[in-house]
Amino acid sequence: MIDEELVQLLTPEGERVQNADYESTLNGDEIFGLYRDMVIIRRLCNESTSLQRQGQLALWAPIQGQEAAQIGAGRALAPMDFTFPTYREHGIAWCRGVPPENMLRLFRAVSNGGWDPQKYRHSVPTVVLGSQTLHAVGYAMGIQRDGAEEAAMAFFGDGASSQGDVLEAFVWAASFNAPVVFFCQNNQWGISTPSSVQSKIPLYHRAHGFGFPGVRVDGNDVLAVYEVTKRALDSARVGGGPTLIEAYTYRIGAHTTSDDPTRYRIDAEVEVWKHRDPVERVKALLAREYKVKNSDFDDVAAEADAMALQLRDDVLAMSRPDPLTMFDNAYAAPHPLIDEGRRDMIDLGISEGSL
Amino acid sequence: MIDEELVQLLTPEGERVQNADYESTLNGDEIFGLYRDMVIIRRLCNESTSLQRQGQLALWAPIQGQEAAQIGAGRALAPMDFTFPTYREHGIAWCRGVPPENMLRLFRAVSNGGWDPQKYRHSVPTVVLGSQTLHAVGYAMGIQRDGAEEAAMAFFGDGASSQGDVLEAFVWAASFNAPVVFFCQNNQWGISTPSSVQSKIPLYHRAHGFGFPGVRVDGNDVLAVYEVTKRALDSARVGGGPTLIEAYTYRIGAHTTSDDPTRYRIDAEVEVWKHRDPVERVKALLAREYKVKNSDFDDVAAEADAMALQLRDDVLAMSRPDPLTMFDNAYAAPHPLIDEGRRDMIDLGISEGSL
Amino acid sequence: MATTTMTMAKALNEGLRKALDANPKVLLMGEDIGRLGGVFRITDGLQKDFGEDRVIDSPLAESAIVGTAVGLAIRGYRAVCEIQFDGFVYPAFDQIVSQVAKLHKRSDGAYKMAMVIRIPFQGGIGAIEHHSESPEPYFAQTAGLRVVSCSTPNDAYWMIQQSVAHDDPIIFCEPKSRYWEKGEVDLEGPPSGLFDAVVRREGTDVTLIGYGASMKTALRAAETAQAEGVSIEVIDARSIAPLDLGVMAKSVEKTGRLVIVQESPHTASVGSEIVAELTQRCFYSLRAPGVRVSGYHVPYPPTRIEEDYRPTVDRILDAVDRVMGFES
Amino acid sequence: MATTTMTMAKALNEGLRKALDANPKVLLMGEDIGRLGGVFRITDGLQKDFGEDRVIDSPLAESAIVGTAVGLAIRGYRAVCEIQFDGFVYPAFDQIVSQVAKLHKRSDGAYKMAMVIRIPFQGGIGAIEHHSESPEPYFAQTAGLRVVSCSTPNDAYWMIQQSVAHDDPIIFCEPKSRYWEKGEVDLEGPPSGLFDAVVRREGTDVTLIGYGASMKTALRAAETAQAEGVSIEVIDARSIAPLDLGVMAKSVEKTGRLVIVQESPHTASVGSEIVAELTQRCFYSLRAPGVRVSGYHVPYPPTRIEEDYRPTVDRILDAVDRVMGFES
Ligand SMILES: Cc1ncc(C[n+]2csc(CCOP(=O)(O)OP(=O)(O)O)c2C)c(N)n1
Ligand SMILES: Cc1ncc(C[n+]2csc(CCOP(=O)(O)OP(=O)(O)O)c2C)c(N)n1
Ligand SMILES: [Mg+2]
Ligand SMILES: [Mg+2]
Repeated sequence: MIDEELVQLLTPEGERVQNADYESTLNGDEIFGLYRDMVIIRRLCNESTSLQRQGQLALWAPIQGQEAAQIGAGRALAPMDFTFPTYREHGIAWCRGVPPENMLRLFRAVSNGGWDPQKYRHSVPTVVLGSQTLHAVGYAMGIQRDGAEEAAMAFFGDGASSQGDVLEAFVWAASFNAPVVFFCQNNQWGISTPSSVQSKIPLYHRAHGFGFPGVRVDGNDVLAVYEVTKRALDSARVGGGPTLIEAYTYRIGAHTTSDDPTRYRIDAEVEVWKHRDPVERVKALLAREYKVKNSDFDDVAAEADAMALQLRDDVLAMSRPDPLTMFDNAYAAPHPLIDEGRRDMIDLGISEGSL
Repeated sequence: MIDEELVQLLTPEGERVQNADYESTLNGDEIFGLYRDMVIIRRLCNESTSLQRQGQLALWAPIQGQEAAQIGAGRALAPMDFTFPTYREHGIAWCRGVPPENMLRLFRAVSNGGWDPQKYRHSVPTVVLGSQTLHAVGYAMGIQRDGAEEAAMAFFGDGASSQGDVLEAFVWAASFNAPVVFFCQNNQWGISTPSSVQSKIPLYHRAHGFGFPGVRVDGNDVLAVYEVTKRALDSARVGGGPTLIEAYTYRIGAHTTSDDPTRYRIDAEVEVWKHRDPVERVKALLAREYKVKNSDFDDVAAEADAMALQLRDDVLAMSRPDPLTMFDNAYAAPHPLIDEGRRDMIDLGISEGSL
Repeated sequence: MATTTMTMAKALNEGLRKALDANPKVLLMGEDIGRLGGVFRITDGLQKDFGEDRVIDSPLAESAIVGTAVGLAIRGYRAVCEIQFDGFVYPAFDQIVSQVAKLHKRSDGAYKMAMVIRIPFQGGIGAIEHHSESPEPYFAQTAGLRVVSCSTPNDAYWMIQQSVAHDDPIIFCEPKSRYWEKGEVDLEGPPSGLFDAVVRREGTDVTLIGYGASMKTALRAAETAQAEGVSIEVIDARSIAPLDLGVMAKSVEKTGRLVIVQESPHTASVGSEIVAELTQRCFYSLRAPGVRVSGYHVPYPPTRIEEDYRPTVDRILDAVDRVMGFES
Repeated sequence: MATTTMTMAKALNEGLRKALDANPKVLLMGEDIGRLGGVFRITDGLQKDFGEDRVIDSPLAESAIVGTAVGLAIRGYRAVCEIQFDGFVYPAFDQIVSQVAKLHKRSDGAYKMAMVIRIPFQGGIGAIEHHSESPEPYFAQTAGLRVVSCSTPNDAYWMIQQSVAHDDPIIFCEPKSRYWEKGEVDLEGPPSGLFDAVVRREGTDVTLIGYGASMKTALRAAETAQAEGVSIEVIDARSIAPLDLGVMAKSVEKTGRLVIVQESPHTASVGSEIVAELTQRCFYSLRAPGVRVSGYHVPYPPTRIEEDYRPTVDRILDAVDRVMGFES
């Protein structure tokens, strides 16, 4: 991990690194806050994996290994910013205040979304890879027209970086100097496809060819991710235009619970990355530099456990929606085929709902 | 035109320029050959514009100003290379040996193509911007699989450079190290849209972000275009991978005969570029350095006039196709709806053709 | 009734001007729509009057035009996207089908996907390939979208305003071959609801349904038929999805015969839908099966022969003969 | 007859293996199809046996998968493209509709667009959004394409080979919910032509037509109806475009009643086409209007309620009741 290009403020052992361009601005409490976020989101993620194994979720997309990338980015956001996630941004959703049970509605297959995106200023999950990057640019164009000091942020993966939509989003962001930050989590895999299939050179270089800054940050270093993201957002909000951030990290788990990564990658690679664990790294810093006590760490673990229990209860309580709800919100205004469908379903006795 | 980035071997006045990376390898006869090509293609283009004005063509897309870009690139190709044009590559088609009357079949609206693309190794015109760049990459993947020393070349404009397909073509070309050359004629306009809307920085930089070389060449300097293209093709053929060439030039005429450029650009700009005329530039060189006589230039002009007359005759002789031909080649194999359509048309007495 | 005469192009231009005036959140976006006023001049003068921030000359990428319109919609804007020609809407197909059509649902109603995607469609202008297509069946099939088409300047003027004001995403199909034809525009109020079919000519023997550029051909066919003693009722569908089947069924119940005219190929087309629905609703009234007069099942041909691809008066009359003579 | 039992997934895998063996110009291309064998393992083991040059793990971009397949076709290769799920085919829509479908015509026959675009389609696997769609109506509408679907392992094995050998581009729709169901495969010869519809069950009262995953539901409905005294003839369309209308019309002439089952919404669908065509061909035989049992006109719902979106045995039987009871 000795990489000239990589912005790093913390070694895998949790020791400070000096960087000419970035320095950490966070105090001990704030860093402890990031640690807490990461522990909680990891715990919730593991609970979700169990829930899936137990047949309570249709699918789960784990984020183990990417907690620093997501929490660092998520905490750098200001309340009025607006974020555009994929299906894997549970850490960002957490930072935006989305209730964990809302995040799981998609995976329990009771909703195609799950939360109120306007309320949390965090868009619905986007499954068609790359689409959301254009939404973020359009939203940012709206910010410009409103004269607001806000930014949009789009998340996507190394795999999605090959999609035309993402690249068109770069063209547009540059053309309109839009207040948008592109946050690419290069977790080195797109299902079974290594990121080297998408690009032979580091992905952040893409931005330069479109005329805006790109930066590669150690995605397992929450302090570095926080500072790099904050700088990019600050710049976007005051007319500095777009930035592409490549958070260089690793997907420790499977692509989703449907996936079997042993078919395409070797354990040794995973082991190497386990030693770069983002949570342990900041924990080591907190223990050494800020003398955080074991009991404080234990408290966080207990809090996370309690939340996981709560999540489990909430998930189990999510029942099958009334089939008639499929007609809700298909359109904003009345539509004859919606009325016809509702009538048909009631006539068939599928739902007892009324028109 | 003092641009550090621009490869130039000839000033607008036709004086030699030394370039550290490229030198001209052509002798006087060869340069005269390029001159002849440019004069002929300009003459044919002007004839086509007249034909359109006289109602003999549905449309025409002029290339005035871009002759050096097209002839330089077209003559750098080897016979076995395969080219993928837009609707404006008349100069390339000429170099590939496509008969001029074939080029006009599209514009007389008697064909959606016009020539046999396999025979001339020059693909059919592509109107949906950018699509052909992916075809070129796919073709290049075929070259690789055949183990052939050949290259594919894709042409597109500054406007098309914003299309997802073009950018995905860059991703793929880099990923497969495909023997393909991307040749972007930046004529500074996409209909009414200046190229600055597509990119704030020179377009050739795009390639760097995808991990392959990009080079900007003076598109009005046929010697420079020739050398830059030749180098890129040579490299591609022996496993050197893709190159993006940005030929920096100018569309002197209207976008097409349907367009009115006075609505969106100022005459002064056009005048500046008229002084950078690609034909005059090489003519000056030939006269000064190679002592080419006026009578030789006159001979070329006469030859071009004769070809223009021939083209006119050929176009006027192109008659309306039998409507039944619309069913030909819609499918390669028999299809019931094609049979039904043919039958219908014959029953209606629209065509006397037989089934 | 304050009426004035103008071309459909001008009517669209005036309608867009009214929409921009009425709501500061309305934006226009597309290739060459600003300085140039669009290749058909539909947005002529609007950038000058409303500024570059509201009438946006975009980079050249249709997926991005629609995809950024989605983001603008999330922010509360209403974008009217111009697709330069029918054949260039397909790069945006994914954004239209998977995002525009589905985000109101996916967000449980939190996002309004209020936007209009204007598409100059159908043939008849002697253009090169990809400039004469009829993509409306694709959008009609897609749940979450609405598809409308204007056939007169009056409808153009009002339907574009109604579409911009509507909260669902609307694919607005403009019959480009009719842009330069003039008609009366009533400036005082819309002629009908955005999703209403209207009877353009009353008749008793055959119901002839079409939309867009086909309406003129249909009306001409009706005139010719009249001379031959066949009375055709001509209906302008106006709304392609949803279809105003009530108006159509009422007519078929009266005439007992149905012909549909459209420029797209017939397979899985809007015409197929009309036949299927009206056969169900008017089974006992129909004296002959509904017949579709469509483009042939081939890529749009070179335009020297396009008039033999597009439904002609002759082909419509042939279909009328077939439904009239069916019982015999 | 040398038959063996296998799943549809295995049958496709074996069929592709045969195609790769038969012609060195055949290539497979798609996301995760190599090392992983595809998310459904349809290409399992093929990269190992045929190499990375013939079974290509592609970068993640569908437009490029199809667009480069076009270039490969021009060079004489035959690419079989895997689209990972139905909902991800739309980024490639432009290449499919404007290039794949039209290049044979545009090149006056000089280019063969021999390629297969494999799409695991329809719902029923409890997946998240975009993994359960039915995009076949879009492709059926498009002149220049052919669309087929297999519903049994035997058809899967043969139809994929026939498709690869065919000179026109083929959209190959695989009913993903049936991948793991077993059936007999006759290794000696294809059961029928690629574009033939087949009668899966004979009957006298109602003709029930479907394709893909709907066939199993249709056959179950026929069984249940039998118990209630209604005899249903079940037809597997197999070829969605072109439709084998001869086989269908023959059945409707016998039964006088028509029900179609499909998972797509009904507007401008394959079902609409079948109704429109058969109404025309069998007008005097039809004792009731053809009825479509389709997905509802909404974005595919969360899959906890997908079985109420997809046509069920109950909904089919309800439609059967309607056509049976129509005269009364
Ligand atoms: C347009 C599109 N094509 C294919 C897929 C199927 N798919 C889902 S996730 C995935 C890999 C994505 O990789 P990456 O972008 O690196 O994100 P990660 O899963 O690693 O977070 C693929 C191919 C999809 N969702 N959308
Ligand atoms: C996908 C697509 N969108 C829009 C168009 C309409 N159109 C034709 S040419 C053109 C401008 C192209 O500009 P550029 O790529 O610079 O090429 P040039 O015409 O300058 O040679 C546009 C917008 C098209 N042909 N294809
Ligand atoms: Mg990844
Ligand atoms: Mg240009």
